[in-house]
Amino acid sequence: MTTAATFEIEYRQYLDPDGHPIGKQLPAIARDLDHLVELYQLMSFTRVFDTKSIALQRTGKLGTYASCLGHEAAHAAIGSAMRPEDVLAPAYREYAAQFYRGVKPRDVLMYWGGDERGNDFSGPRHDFAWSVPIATQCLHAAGSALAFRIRGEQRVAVSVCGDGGSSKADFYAALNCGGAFELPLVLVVVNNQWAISVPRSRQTGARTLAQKGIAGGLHCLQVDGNDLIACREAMDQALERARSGGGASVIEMVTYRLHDHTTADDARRYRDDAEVKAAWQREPIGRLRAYLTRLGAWSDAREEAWKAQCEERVNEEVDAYLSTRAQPVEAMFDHLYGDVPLEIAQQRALAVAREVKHG
Amino acid sequence: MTTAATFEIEYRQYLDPDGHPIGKQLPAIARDLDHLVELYQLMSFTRVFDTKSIALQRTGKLGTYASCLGHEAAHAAIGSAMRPEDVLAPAYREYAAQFYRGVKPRDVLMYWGGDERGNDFSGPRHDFAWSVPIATQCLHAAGSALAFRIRGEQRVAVSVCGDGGSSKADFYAALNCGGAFELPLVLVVVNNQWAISVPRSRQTGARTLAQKGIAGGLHCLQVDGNDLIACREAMDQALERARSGGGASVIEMVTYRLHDHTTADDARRYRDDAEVKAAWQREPIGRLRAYLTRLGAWSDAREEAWKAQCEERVNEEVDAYLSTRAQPVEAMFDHLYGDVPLEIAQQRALAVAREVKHG
Amino acid sequence: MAEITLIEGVTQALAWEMRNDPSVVVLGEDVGVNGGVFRATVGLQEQFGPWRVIDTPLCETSIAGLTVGMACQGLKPVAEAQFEGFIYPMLEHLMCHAVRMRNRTRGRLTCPLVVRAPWGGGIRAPEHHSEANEALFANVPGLRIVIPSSPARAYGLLLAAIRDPDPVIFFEPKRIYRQYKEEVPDDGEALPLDVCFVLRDGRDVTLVSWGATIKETLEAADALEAEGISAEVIDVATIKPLDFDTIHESVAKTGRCVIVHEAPKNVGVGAEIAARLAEQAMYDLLAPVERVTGYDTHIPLFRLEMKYLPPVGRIVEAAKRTLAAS
Amino acid sequence: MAEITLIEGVTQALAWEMRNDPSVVVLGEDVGVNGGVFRATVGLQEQFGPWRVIDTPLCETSIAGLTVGMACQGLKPVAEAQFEGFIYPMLEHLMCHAVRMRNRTRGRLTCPLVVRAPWGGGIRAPEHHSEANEALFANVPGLRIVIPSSPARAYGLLLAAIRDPDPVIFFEPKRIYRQYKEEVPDDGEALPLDVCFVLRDGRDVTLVSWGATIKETLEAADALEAEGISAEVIDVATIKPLDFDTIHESVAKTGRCVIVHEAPKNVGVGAEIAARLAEQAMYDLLAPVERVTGYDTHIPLFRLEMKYLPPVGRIVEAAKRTLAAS
Ligand SMILES: Cc1ncc(C[n+]2csc(CCOP(=O)(O)OP(=O)(O)O)c2C)c(N)n1
Ligand SMILES: Cc1ncc(C[n+]2csc(CCOP(=O)(O)OP(=O)(O)O)c2C)c(N)n1
Ligand SMILES: [Mg+2]
Ligand SMILES: [Mg+2]
Repeated sequence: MTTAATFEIEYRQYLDPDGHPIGKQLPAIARDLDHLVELYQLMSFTRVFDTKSIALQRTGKLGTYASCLGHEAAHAAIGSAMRPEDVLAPAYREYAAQFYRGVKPRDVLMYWGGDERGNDFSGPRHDFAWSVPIATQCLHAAGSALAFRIRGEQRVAVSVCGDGGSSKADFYAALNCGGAFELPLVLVVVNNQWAISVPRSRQTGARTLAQKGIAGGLHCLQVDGNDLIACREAMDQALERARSGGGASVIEMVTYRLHDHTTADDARRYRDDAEVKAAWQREPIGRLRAYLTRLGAWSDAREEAWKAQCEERVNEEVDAYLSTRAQPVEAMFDHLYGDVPLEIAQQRALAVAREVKHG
Repeated sequence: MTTAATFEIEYRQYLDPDGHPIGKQLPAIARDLDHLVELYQLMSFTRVFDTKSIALQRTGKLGTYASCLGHEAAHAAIGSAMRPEDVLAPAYREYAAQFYRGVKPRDVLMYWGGDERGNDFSGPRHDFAWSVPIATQCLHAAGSALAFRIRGEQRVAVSVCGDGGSSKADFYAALNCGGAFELPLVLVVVNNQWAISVPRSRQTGARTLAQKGIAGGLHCLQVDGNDLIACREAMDQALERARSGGGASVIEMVTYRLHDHTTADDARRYRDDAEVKAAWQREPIGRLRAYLTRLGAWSDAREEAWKAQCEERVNEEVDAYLSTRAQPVEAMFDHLYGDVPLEIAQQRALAVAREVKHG
Repeated sequence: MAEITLIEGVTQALAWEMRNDPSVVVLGEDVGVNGGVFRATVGLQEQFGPWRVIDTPLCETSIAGLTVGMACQGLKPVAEAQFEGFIYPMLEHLMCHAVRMRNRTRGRLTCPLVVRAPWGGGIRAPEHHSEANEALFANVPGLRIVIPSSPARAYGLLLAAIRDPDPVIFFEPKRIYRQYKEEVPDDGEALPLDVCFVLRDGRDVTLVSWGATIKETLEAADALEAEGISAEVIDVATIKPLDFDTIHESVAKTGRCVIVHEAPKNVGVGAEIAARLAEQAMYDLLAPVERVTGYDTHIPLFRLEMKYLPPVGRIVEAAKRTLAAS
Repeated sequence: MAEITLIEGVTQALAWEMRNDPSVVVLGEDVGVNGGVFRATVGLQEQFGPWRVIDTPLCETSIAGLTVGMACQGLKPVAEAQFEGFIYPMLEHLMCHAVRMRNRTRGRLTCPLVVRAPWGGGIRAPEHHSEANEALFANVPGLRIVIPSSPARAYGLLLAAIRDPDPVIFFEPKRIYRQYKEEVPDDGEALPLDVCFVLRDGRDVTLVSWGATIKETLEAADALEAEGISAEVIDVATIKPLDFDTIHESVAKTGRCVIVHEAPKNVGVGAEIAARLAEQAMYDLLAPVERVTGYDTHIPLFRLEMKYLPPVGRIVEAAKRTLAAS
């Protein structure tokens, strides 16, 4: 018997659910308290935003909304580790990552509020739009990374998909390309245990989702997705590796979807309350807060002040969103083609005329 | 640092290129000389058929043809290890596997001769038709295996694709399903180093193609695809495992495409003669013949007699193919729908009338 | 006998056929415990177990390929695409295999499968959840396409689709999933897969539609009637193969035709109907054929989507133009 | 100036544009060292290197997804689908992303990409190598579809397709890849993407076609001329958006129209042309529109394929029917 190849999937976690360090060797980021506070603030701001968005949907002021409750550490790590010139190809709930990169909460609301202008977001103008067609964004990131290689740019493309998304052909295709072209690519699988009603166990026979990267010869790592420090270290290393020509990575961040899939879903139909309760014990924000508080970098007073600030900022964003009038009817046509074909110009004129007549 | 999972890809080879056993422990099949002779005969018959088919194409009597030169051990192992009630979902050049299962050489010729009746082949009526759309057959095998599980049948589905095919989304999708549903499924990757002009090295960053199975939690194995004994043992074990509820496997059989991709291809455009020459040193038929001859199970005299028999049988098949008249024009319509829609019946009548008038 | 909605018609048909034919299996994303994101498969997994109502991994390529494989090996799979906007990864298996299997094996293997998908706009859904892409499939030989527009037709046509020996795309107009209820006897009676439904007799103009816009089309007929114009309303329902004869007969009588659909106009299914009228009914026509359709742009996100979908007014105007022309 | 074939027109356009625009990259299976299975990209990798002429892994989903990603990040990728019959796995990326990117981001991101594919039957190719599936794309907003039928049009239209700021499907009629040569100056001059080509003036009947059947259509015009019938021949070439005006003008003059295409008839692109004539040219038509097309079945394997493709005789007969009708 000869061995053709061996592989090992590493798992990393630095903070236990109560925010106590595990082991002695914490990465440097664990000591950068200012930055950790910034990220803590990002995470808790995002949660305020999330709560508000759900409320807006419940009161008929927003369409279907995909909550990010419980994913904040994963998303904050992704967004904060990237450079502005890198490219993010998100799925549809990575708000913390996007906020860090400059997308405004009002953009997110616009999108779920049924207005294309949400995708014309502020900040990272080269970042991809939200990608509802599951895991397709993974290949867009791969294509971006290929563009960077072709042009010799020191940029990295990052995409995010879910545990369900990691079953989709596109995810596999992306990791295959990542390996074949040695791309500056980081594929993050945010494993929140559920794809709508389908549990992680039904998606695959693989023990970890990280190991899927072995199929393409990628670097693979599994981390505690509720541990900001582990997530961030993993991102830093994968980005650095990608940027310096070391190739593509798959990072599985193991977390939990604490909310329904979207506001259109009712998770009580398919999962136990007990499971959700248990998952709350591991959630990322309290954990980081405990760590920071213990080190004196955060306090109840700061918490209170920050929460108030968050409320205020979120309210501003909501107001901006709510006061944005719908696009005129011709908006349907105005960004369809760069060179407008005659028949589109004609249909546009007809639609405008009808609108004038019938409203 | 915690280890979440470890994996090992085994490589197996029992005969060296000269047909000498490697190591002491040969599998039982290595001692079943009658059966090995049968398989040797299958392989060499297939090569005679292959040579003849290429000649037919060159003389305008066959359309584009995909040679199996060099793949005979892999294909013979696949076909002979399966039970009749198992299902084979082939790609397009696994003739030896199909011949063993009862497909006739004339069926193969009909198909490449541009006649649908080739796919209405004799023998394994439930086997899938040739699959030109790369790797789609892998999912058809997975679907068959799922059907077997649903009905509680002790049957196994086997599909075969190439090194190129193992890049296609469908291959990954199939292995994902194989693991998720714990299917009685064997995915064989016949790695012949080339996908038309694209070398194995450009398809993926993975060290082995076998390791792709790790992505789905499958059993993975790499074997010398020019070693019938290694291929056959691998198939036997994977089939037995699948049949007894042990789940799905990926087997990579490492071989070499000794001919052009098809008769429409000219491999001199993209690969070195030297590489092909070297590969001829490892080809499967001579290797098995040497092994059998050394054990007294085969001889030059038998070889000569057998070759003559092969020529005769192949000529019969070719005659049968060449004397089959084209289908009538209405054949275009007669198998389109089970319940024939009016408009199809009308078009059929028109086509027949035109044929009568204009021929 | 209870009154049921269109989506309940779907559920009722699935349950009937699963009870009566053990080879019928349902598969898709969230079709099991969750009973489908629209609840079309609710209760089925409880009744028939997880091996007949199968939650698949999240991969439409897989669903399509598995479905083809299962169908070739003697099952009658009914696959769900969670939304028609996610059907694209299924195309290779449908186009290269499902619709050809019988033909390419001369009948040796067949693909008696159904792909169901909620279809169309108008429910304020997120991006990619509102497409009406029946035209994608309409040029493809070997396929049937069905779009029911009432609870009874959903029930009867889905039964027929499952029983049909060939692949059927079954699009469910989600906007009218729960629009109204009607009594639908659960008697296992299928409807024919190649006959249009004349929903309303009329003399002056023929209105042809399918799917959710049947609602607006019927309302337009009411509005026209109020003005003394008698409109015949035809629900095509079985988009492919097309029962042109029923449409032709009606147009021969009325001399005028307005085709209504929510998909874009250009090379939509409406084009085929208008083309056949141009070919076969030219001398019957008293006025040019009209198409009232979605615009040739993407259906907008929901703030504007009702401006995209053809409203009653556009249908009425078009009908009146056909009357003015002649 | 050398005379070149249609496929050499493709190669010449790719080379010109790659020389003049560093953002143009070519990718696909076997496009590199091998120069494409039909030799469309021959010599390009030598000239522009392996990072601008990229052999991809064997996965059309990947090719499409990479192409969308590259296009959004400032490149102008020209992807090859090795045959149109293998384009299906590209559909999700094309339909959900490429054709919508500009619209859904209000112009922030765009997809200036081309997907080329050898298209159509008649070369005795194996199964799945002979499809004519332009109708698959024709209902889709935001897309352009081009099918050239001469070396000069291949050159000029491919240049235009690459330069166009939006996604273009560029189908190459492989049956006439090497049918004849003509002089095509390598001057970088693009042709318009929205104008039909009038190949032959005529008075009595308008013959409309595209792709390889332009050959039979022109031959039919010759045959008709021999009988004293003057046929105008239009090569649509830019299938979407459709230049209906040119067709309409011609039919207004001739009063008769025969549409010829090799794809199946039902909801083919011919249906749209016939439908528009029914809507806009009803009073110009002296006879019903005729469509001469592939049958509504799969193109058979090659022993029968020439019985499937519309022959000259069918076109001539249809033209005569339009003359007899009026
Ligand atoms: C191609 C496609 N198929 C189906 C859907 C419907 N859908 C939306 S989200 C979702 C589950 C996604 O699960 P996962 O990838 O784990 O991400 P999560 O929502 O848990 O973050 C499904 C099936 C879709 N959006 N796209
Ligand atoms: C979906 C699809 N894309 C492209 C092709 C064209 N094609 C035919 S064979 C082939 C290469 C296949 O290589 P591999 O999988 O290694 O199998 P091999 O031919 O070497 O046995 C390609 C690209 C195809 N048949 N199907
Ligand atoms: Mg999930
Ligand atoms: Mg190969």
